[in-house]
Formats: sequence, C-alpha cells, structure tokens
Amino acid sequence: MKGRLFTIAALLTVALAFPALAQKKYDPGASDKEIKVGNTNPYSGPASAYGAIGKSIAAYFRMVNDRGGINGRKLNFISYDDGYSPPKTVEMARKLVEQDQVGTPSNTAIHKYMNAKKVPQLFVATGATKWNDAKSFPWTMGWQPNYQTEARIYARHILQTKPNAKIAVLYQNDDYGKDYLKGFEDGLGPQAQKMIVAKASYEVSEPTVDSQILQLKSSGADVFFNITTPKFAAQAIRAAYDSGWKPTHYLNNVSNSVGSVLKPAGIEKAVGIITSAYVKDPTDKRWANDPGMKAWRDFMAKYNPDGDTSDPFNVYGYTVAATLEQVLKQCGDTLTRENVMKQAASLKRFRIDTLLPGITISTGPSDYAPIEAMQLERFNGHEFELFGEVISNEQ
Amino acid sequence: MSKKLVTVTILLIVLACVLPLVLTNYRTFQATLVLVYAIALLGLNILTGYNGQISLGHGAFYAIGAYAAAMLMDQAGMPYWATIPIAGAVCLVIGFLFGLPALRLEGLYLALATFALAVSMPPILKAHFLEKWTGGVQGIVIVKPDPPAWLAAAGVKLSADQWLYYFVLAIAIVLFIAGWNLISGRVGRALVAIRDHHTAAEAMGINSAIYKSLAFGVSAMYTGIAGALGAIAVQFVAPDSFTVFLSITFLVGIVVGGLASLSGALHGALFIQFVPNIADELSKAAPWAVFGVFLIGFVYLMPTGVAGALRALTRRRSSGKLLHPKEALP
Amino acid sequence: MEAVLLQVLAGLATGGIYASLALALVMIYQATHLVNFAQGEMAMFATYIAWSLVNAGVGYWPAFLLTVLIAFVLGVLIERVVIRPVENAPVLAVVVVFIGLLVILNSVAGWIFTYTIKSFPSPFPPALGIRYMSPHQVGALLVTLIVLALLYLFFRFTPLGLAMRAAAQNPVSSRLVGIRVGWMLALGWGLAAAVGAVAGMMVAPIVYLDPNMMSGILLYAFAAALLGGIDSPGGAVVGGLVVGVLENLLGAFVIGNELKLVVALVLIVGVLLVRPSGFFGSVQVSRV
Amino acid sequence: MTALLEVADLRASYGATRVLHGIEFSLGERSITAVLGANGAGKTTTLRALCGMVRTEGEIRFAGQRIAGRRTEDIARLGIAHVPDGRGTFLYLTTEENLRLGAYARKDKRAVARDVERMYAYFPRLKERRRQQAGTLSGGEQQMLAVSRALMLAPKLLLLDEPSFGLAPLVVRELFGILRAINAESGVSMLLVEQNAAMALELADHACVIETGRVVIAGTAAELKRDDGVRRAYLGY
Repeated sequence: MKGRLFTIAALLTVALAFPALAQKKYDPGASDKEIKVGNTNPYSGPASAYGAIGKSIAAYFRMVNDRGGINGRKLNFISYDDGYSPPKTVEMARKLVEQDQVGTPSNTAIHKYMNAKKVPQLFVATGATKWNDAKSFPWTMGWQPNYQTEARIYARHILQTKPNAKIAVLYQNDDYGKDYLKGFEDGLGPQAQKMIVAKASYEVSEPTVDSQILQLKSSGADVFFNITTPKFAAQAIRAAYDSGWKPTHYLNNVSNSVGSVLKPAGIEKAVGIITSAYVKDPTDKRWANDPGMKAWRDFMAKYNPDGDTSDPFNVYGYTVAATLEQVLKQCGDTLTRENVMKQAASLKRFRIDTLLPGITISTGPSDYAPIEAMQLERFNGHEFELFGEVISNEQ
Repeated sequence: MSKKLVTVTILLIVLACVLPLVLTNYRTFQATLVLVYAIALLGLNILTGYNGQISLGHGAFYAIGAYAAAMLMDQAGMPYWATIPIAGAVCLVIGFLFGLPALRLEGLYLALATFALAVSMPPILKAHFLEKWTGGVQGIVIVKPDPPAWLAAAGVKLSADQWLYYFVLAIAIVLFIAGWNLISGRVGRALVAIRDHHTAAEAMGINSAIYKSLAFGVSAMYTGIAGALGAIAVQFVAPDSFTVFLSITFLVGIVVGGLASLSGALHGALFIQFVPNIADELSKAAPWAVFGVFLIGFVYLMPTGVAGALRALTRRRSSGKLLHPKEALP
Repeated sequence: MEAVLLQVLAGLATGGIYASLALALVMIYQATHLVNFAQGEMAMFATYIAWSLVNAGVGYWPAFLLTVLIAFVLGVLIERVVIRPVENAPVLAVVVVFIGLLVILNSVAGWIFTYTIKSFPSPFPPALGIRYMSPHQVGALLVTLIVLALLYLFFRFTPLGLAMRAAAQNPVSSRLVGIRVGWMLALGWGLAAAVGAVAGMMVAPIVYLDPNMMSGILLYAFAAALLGGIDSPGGAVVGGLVVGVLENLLGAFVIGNELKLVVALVLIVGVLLVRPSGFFGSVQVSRV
Repeated sequence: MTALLEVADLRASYGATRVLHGIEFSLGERSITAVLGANGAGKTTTLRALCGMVRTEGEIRFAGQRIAGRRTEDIARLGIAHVPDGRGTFLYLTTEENLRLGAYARKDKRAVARDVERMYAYFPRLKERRRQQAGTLSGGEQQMLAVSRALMLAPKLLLLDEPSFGLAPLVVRELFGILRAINAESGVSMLLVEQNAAMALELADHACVIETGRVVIAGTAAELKRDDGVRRAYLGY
C-alpha cells in the first residue's frame, strides 16, 4: 500500500444535542502510511463535560499507535473544539474535510451535507434516533442504543408490571429530551395520553429542578421517568426523595453512573431506581475486579492520567474508539470511503470488554444501529442489579 | 474621507474580491463568516459605540434575522436573496419597538433589558406553540444556494462557497457605505452628541427619543441581516446557536475591534472568528483559558481596540507625538 | 393550596441562591461601580478550593474560613494584577476583561477538577429543617441573611466601609481626604470574592459542584441585583427571593416551565421601566 | 515668617498643553494667601498641582518636605486639605458621613468626634441636615460642608478653590467670616483662589496674581490693594 494515504475521519461530535460522527475518505494523492481520524468535540463552553470523550478517544489511539498501529498504519487523531455551537461545528467539520483532508464530520447542522458528499460518519456519539437511519442517510451511523429504543424498553416494562401506572415525566427541553419523550410515548402506545399525568421540562441554564419535581409530585403520579443529564438527575433524585414522593423511578441511561450521579444524590435516596445499561459503570463495585474494566483502568493510568476515572464518558470514548479500531482493522488495506462504510456496516457480534456481558455490536447494510441491546437494572443501595433478559430491540 | 482612506478602502475591496480565487472553499467559507460577523458588529457599534447604548442582547436580533431567513426559505419556499431584505425589515421594526421602552433605561438597566432579550430568545424559539414554524429544538436545516444560472451561462464558474462569499461581500459593502453615510452625516453627529452630552443635545433641539430608538432599529437591522446571511452560510438554525454567549461575543468583538469605528467591526469580526480557533490549536485541555488570555492581552495592549491602536499609530507617525488619553483636558 | 406553599418555599430556597451571588455583585458594584461578570466563576473556583480542603481532611468550618480568606486574597490579587492595568480604559474594555476572566476561570476549573459533578457537604444539623425545606436550604438562607447583616454593619458603621463607598462614588474627592482609592478597589474585590465564596459554598450542596455551576445562576443574580437596586445589599436579597418565588409560581401555575424565565424577565424589565432604579436603589447615574 | 509652603519653578501641563510655566511663591504659617487671576490663568491648576492631581515638574516643599510627584492621598495625609473646584461633595452620603470621611486619615477618634461638633458649631445648619444625603443640600450648605470636610482633616494648610462660586453675597460674607475665625482660632494656613478679588484681599494677608501660568505680582494684601494694575484688572476701580 505504499504510495497511498488513507485518511479517515471519525467525527465524534460528542454532544447530546449536536451528536458526533465518524467518517473517512480515500485520498489517492499522498504517500504516507497513516490514517487520519477527525473529530469535533466541545472542549469549551457549556458542554465541556463531553470533552472527556474526545480526550479518551485520543488517548486510546495513542495506545493503538504504541502497539504498532492498525495494519501497520499509525492513527493520526485530529480533534477540534466546536464549543457546542452549530456554526462552529460546521466550520470545524469543513476544516477537517477540506483542510486536513480527513473527511467530513457531521452533526445536525451538516447531516444532509455530509450525506450529499458521501463521506462516512461513524459512531455519532449520541442516542438521537436520526443517526440510525440507513436508508435516508447511508453515510451516517450512530453507536449507542438510541434514546427512543431505550425509552421504549422502559415503557414496555411499565406496561408489563404496572399497567395502571400514573406517570410523571421530567425532561430536558432540547432534542435529547424530546427524543426520549417521543420514544416513551410511542412505547406506551394508545395508553400514553391516559397514563402520563404530568410532564415538566427544564432548561440547562436553570440552577435546580426542585420546582419541577414538586409539580410532578403534586400530580399524584406513582411512576417517574427521569430524562435528565447527570447534574439534574442527581438533583431530581434527591428532591423527589426529600419531598416524600416515592414513585417507581426510571432513570435514563445518560445519568446512571453510581459515582457521579447516585452518590452525589445520596445513595439511600436512589434505592430502587430502574435504569438500563450497555457499558460498565466505572464506579460500580461489581466491576472492581472485572478484567475488561481493569484493562480500562490501566489504560486510563497510562494514556489518560488527567482523566477522571469516575467519569463514564471516559469508558464511552474508550469503547467507541475500540469499535472504530475494529472497523479499520476489518478494512485491511482497502481504505476507501466505501469500504470503511461497508465494514462499519458488517460488524458481527463484536465484543468489547467494557460492554455489559451479553451486549455485542452488530450492524448490517440496513442496520445502522451498532448497539441495540440493553439490560434493565435496579439499584439496591450498593450497586445495580441486572434483571430480566438482555433486551434486544428490533424496531 | 481623506484620499488615503479612499485608497486603502479600494485596495481592501479589491483584495476582498480576489480572496476566494486564491483560497480553498473552506477558507472562503471562513471569510464569509468574517464578513457576516463584521456586518453584525457594525450594527452593534452603531448602537453601543456611536450612541452609547449598551446592548447585551444583539444575539437575539441575529437569531431573529436567521430564523426569518430560514423559515421563509424552508416554509414559504422563498429564494434566499429575497429573505435578506425581509429579515432586515423585521429586525428594524422589532429593534425600533424594543428601543422605545428601552429609552427609559440607562446604563446597567438597559444592559439588563437587552440581556433579558438574549436570554429569552432560545426558550421562545423552542416554545411548543411556535414549533410548527421554528422547528422547535431541532431547528431548521436549509440548503446552500447554488450560483445563479446566468453566471454559468456567462461563463463564470463559481463554487457555492465562492458565490455565497461574493453575495455576502456585496451586501457588506453596501451596508458599510450606508453605515458610513449615516455616521458621518447629521444623524451620526446627533447620535454622538446624545452619547457624550445628553442634556446639551436635547437643548440643541435633538429629539433624543427618536434618535435613540432609530439607532436601536438600524442597529438591529444590520445585525438581523447578518443573522440571515449567517444562517444561509451555515445552512442550519437551532435555538442553541443563539444563546447569550453569542451576544457577549458580539460585545467582545466591538470592544476588541474598536468602539465607534467602522473598521473596528472588521477587526472585531476577525478576532471572534479566528482567535477561538487559535486557542483551540494551542490547548485542548483548556481552550477557553487561552482565549481569555488573548482577550485580556488585547485589552491591555489596545484599550481602545485595534482600530484605536491603528489610529494612534498613524497619528504618532504623522505628528511625532503621542497623546495620552489620560492627560486630556478635564 | 399546599402546592402553592410548596412552590413558594422552594422558590425561597432557590431565591436564596440568587440572593447570595447577587450580594457579591452588589459588593463589587459598591466598591467599583462595575458589574463583574466573572463573579460567578470566582465563586465557583473558591468552592473548588473548599472542596479540595475538605477532601484533604480539613474540617468543614476551618475549610470554610480558610476558603473565605483565600478567596479574599485572590480577589485582591486579581484586582491588583488583572484589573489595575485597565483602570483607565473605557468601561466596556473593562467589561471585556471580566469576560476574559470568566472564561479563564471556567476553563481552568474544568481542566483541574474535570467536569464530573461533585457533591459538597452541608454543615447544617438536621434539626434546622422545617417541613418543606431541607436543613441546608434553611441554613443557606440564614447564612445569606447573616452575610447581609454583616455587610450592612460594615458599610454603615465602619470607617473602612464608609471609605469604600466614598472611593467608588467619587475617587477624586476620596484621594483628597487621604483615602487610598486603589486599595479600596482591591479591598472591594477581596470582599466581593469572599462573599462570593460563601455563596458558592452555600449553593454547591444544592446544585452540585461543577465548573458551570454558577453560569446559570449569575444570570438570575444579575436580574435580582438590578431588581433590588444594584447599590443596595438588602435589595439584592429581596430581589433574589422575589425572582425565585416568581419564577416557580409562573412555571407551576401560570405559563409552564418552558417560558417561565422569559415571563419573569419581562416582568422585571417592566418593573424597572416604572422604577428605573430598582426597588431599593438610590437614584444615581450608573456605569456598566 | 517661616515658610509652610514653598513653590519654585512649578510647571504643569494637560497633555501637550502647558498650563503652568514656572510658578513661584511661598506661604507662611498661620497666614492666608489669596491667588488672583483671570479665568484660565492657571489658578485651579496650581492648586491641583500642589495636591498631586496633575503631573508636575518643579519644586514644592511643604513643612520642609518635598512633595512634588507624591500621590494625592499621601499629600493629604501630610496635612494639606483641598476644597476643590465644584466642591467635591460625596453626594450620596449623608452630611455626617461626609464629615467623618474628612477625618479618614486621622486616628484620634475622640478628637475627631470633638471636631465634628466644632464644625456643627461653626455651621449650625449642617447639624440640622446631618442625616440628610449631601446631594439634597443647597449650594451654600454644600460649600459649608466642603469647607468643614476639609477642616476635618485637621490640616496645616487649607486650599480653597473659589469658595464663593455660585453663592449669594450674604452667604459668602458669612463663610468668609467663619474662615477668618478658623484661621485665627486654629492657625491653619489657607491658600485661597478667588474670582471675587475684593473679598479675597479683605480676608487674606498675602496675595499673588497669576497670569498665563506665571506669578506676576506678589506681596501683602495691602500692597496689592494699592497696586494700580491690580485695582484696574481685578478690583474694578
């Protein structure tokens, strides 16, 4: 493969509202043996927390390079700050494609554009459902189970266990929150109107959600679906408990970390919370001696020492990067855009040890949702206990 | 306008015209954004620099312009060029109306009122009863305009980015000339008089209420046009593009560029477009920290903005003396 | 009816948060006649210092006092090192320096302490709680009121407090009576930073500590401070409580959560149109 | 006469514009010196230069110390009080707070309290207004407050910049009477810049005339009153 440069952009615009993509491009003009992977990520601004994902991906690729790269090629990871702002993301995406020659990243702002340009965008770091639409956007692929899928799993569980539930929903007023809400309402089906007795939204700029919790409580609901990011999730758990409201509490996967959500909220206040998972929680004692998480901890110590080992985003980034590594391995020496996309769409029961037992990554030409399985779990005051089957959702 | 200034301006315009021919499409796109920001900053400068009314809310007018263009294109199927004057007119009216009550507010309180406007914009754009038109939290994706057919017919081949750049450049030139006329004429003198000597201006028979509201309207119009152009360039509008940070960025732009200076708008636009990128290049760990250091550094070195520093430089060269603003007559 | 009472009390609790930061804003305004946009981030940073101390095994109250002291010194240093060189620059240039400070502090905090939320201890005994308010919410409100009282006494009855007010109002005359105006400004920054640190340590147990903890609150505090009258500490506290309660009631019973902030702000601006100097402010020319 | 203040070759400028071109005069302890001159001659600037409020060159000695180039607040602490042009009142503070501020640099609390009462004795109207915002006082009251505030410093030298400006003749007479009494009582020296030359010369024992930034005549008040030029230009007869 001498005399060829393969540039690949894995653009992981890591944000709930402005999700990320990975993509690649074949460039026959150059003569280097490296693979460029591009990414935009908020390192500044209100969503800087997601910066951890970009940093752990970069760290993972350093590790891959130390091991000799992929099929003899080094990974060159180029990551830009998009400040969580659509105009900046567009600009940085174009910079990656047109200036750094890595391909085009994408988020909502350039979703259409990217597909028009036929640049693969892999593993958008969000659960927004629109990233798994193989038909309309064949060059874009998400990664995690999408929000609607997850919400449907909860809805189904409620219908099974508590068909007469009166449900209250708290959601963040943006496309992440609305996506969950839609999946949840769809999952409840015709019952939704009747069962959901109260909905309250909040803006990320609000200091607390105490007022919303009181509103929901006074609706008399006995089930609470909590669609919030970590800080607000912790507030909501605490406020619900302190107000004496004891509903069956469903918490979205985004905020199911023991160390960075349940502990701050107060462990005793989180008992009984039901959520779903597909990656291992770095702060959950269950995985203290787990080999997969041990490998991750070693990785953190060596390649990402500044990273917070209680931050699930660091596991997330690690696992996404590992998925991309696998795709690139499968590509062998045919690093064209088409092949990268083809290989991304032919992952077969691929496993990474930071995923929960039983969860694998599979894709196909019409299946653009790599992880579609989750398992419900309930918090027992010490750790999450998985229960029921691994639920593989076919939409 | 001095002869030298005319020369410099013409040179700049020529340079601006040649630019996309030598730049990549991506750089051209960045240059387009610089022009867009320059128009927005010129608008804010008319209000804050020349008329002394502080606005922490111009991001809201930018948003209104952007959404006006996006909604007209997306839902009314209007061609992109036709949305520009409408976006401008809408902002002119809204700005003027906002300026009327704002007359009663001075300094900090005006800052609060405009700040409130900026803070209110994203929730309003997300509001469920407007979702049909605004697209709610998802926003609106719009298509980048292609160069018109008559250009191709005439044998001029331009990429979409180049065409958009020239389109924005033409509008920017028109708006800057109009702005220069406004500022250097009767209206401009009245605005400055109101800023510096409010009571005296009233005594001279300047109706400050009308002028101040007018300044608000014109200022909002400029920023709204910039918003419309920005939306077309970025091809996307969403509520979270227009947070209060955008307004603060504009304020930073006019201060760093130079208050009460036309060229300051351009300097400021270059700053807010490129300095964050430089900061990002320098540090992934804390890009904002680098940006903040740049910001403070600029203010230290050029307290009257880039335009002020350039003015002082040319003055020193011509007169051999540097006036200390501190020592001005009391 | 109980729902209304609950919302009012919850509003008082969040209003107390706004009030505490608004107090810091008023402090610095009294000393310098400027509104410091970096105030929230300074408070956030101080809270991280307290958090580090507590984590290092220092007891709560020693850590509290130490943090207030460190914040005071840092505030003085910031004035001397960062603000002093732009003393004579146009007002808006100084505002831009504040914005620079804001982004630096926010970014550096994220860099050092990461963006994961941290819980922060509350020093108040459970006995302080009343039926609808947690011990910490009650305690935080009390602390805010105590700080307010201390500030009132300081400004009203001590020569230093008087000199600080004078220096902000009329620096030229102040120099003529022998007041070291530069140090008064630095002192004002120090005090504001100390008040901010208290605010941060009272807020953090409620909203959790993260680098963006104060960015949302600053907005409310700004509105609260202006509503009460930017030069009136008492007004700032009342303003904060009014904003907190108003927002909750609007959100829960009138227009829903989506637009509650918008309507609250419109109401505040409306009030200011009728009473341009706020509820308790004295009428005077103000600079930003 | 022992010189309390000696000024030699004092120059000062605003930006590029030089206003003082080498002022020279001296002032004795317990004396009152009037400075006369037309508008723009440099009288106010001279006072400002003494207090370090403008950048200066030249020599200023006060009570034996060189004070040129020192900071205003340090000069004040040496015992020079200044009633500036425009009075410099803290408009949003109360009358009493203004007085207390005047004594800010003093440490002797009891003496300060005594001096507050002394000021109220000189100006009983201030006592009536002690809790009122100074901005609400009448022009005459504000001038009294300004003078009292300056005296609260317990200065060795009091600089007065047009204390009669904007006041009714009766009020001016009262004010000048009190100034004379204070001078006699506490021995504070005064440097008085005045448009109202007749009154100034009546109060002062010495005087000088400044024209375009230079002292053109100096002498005792009686000498200047007799000088034909001064009479024509400043006394109007």
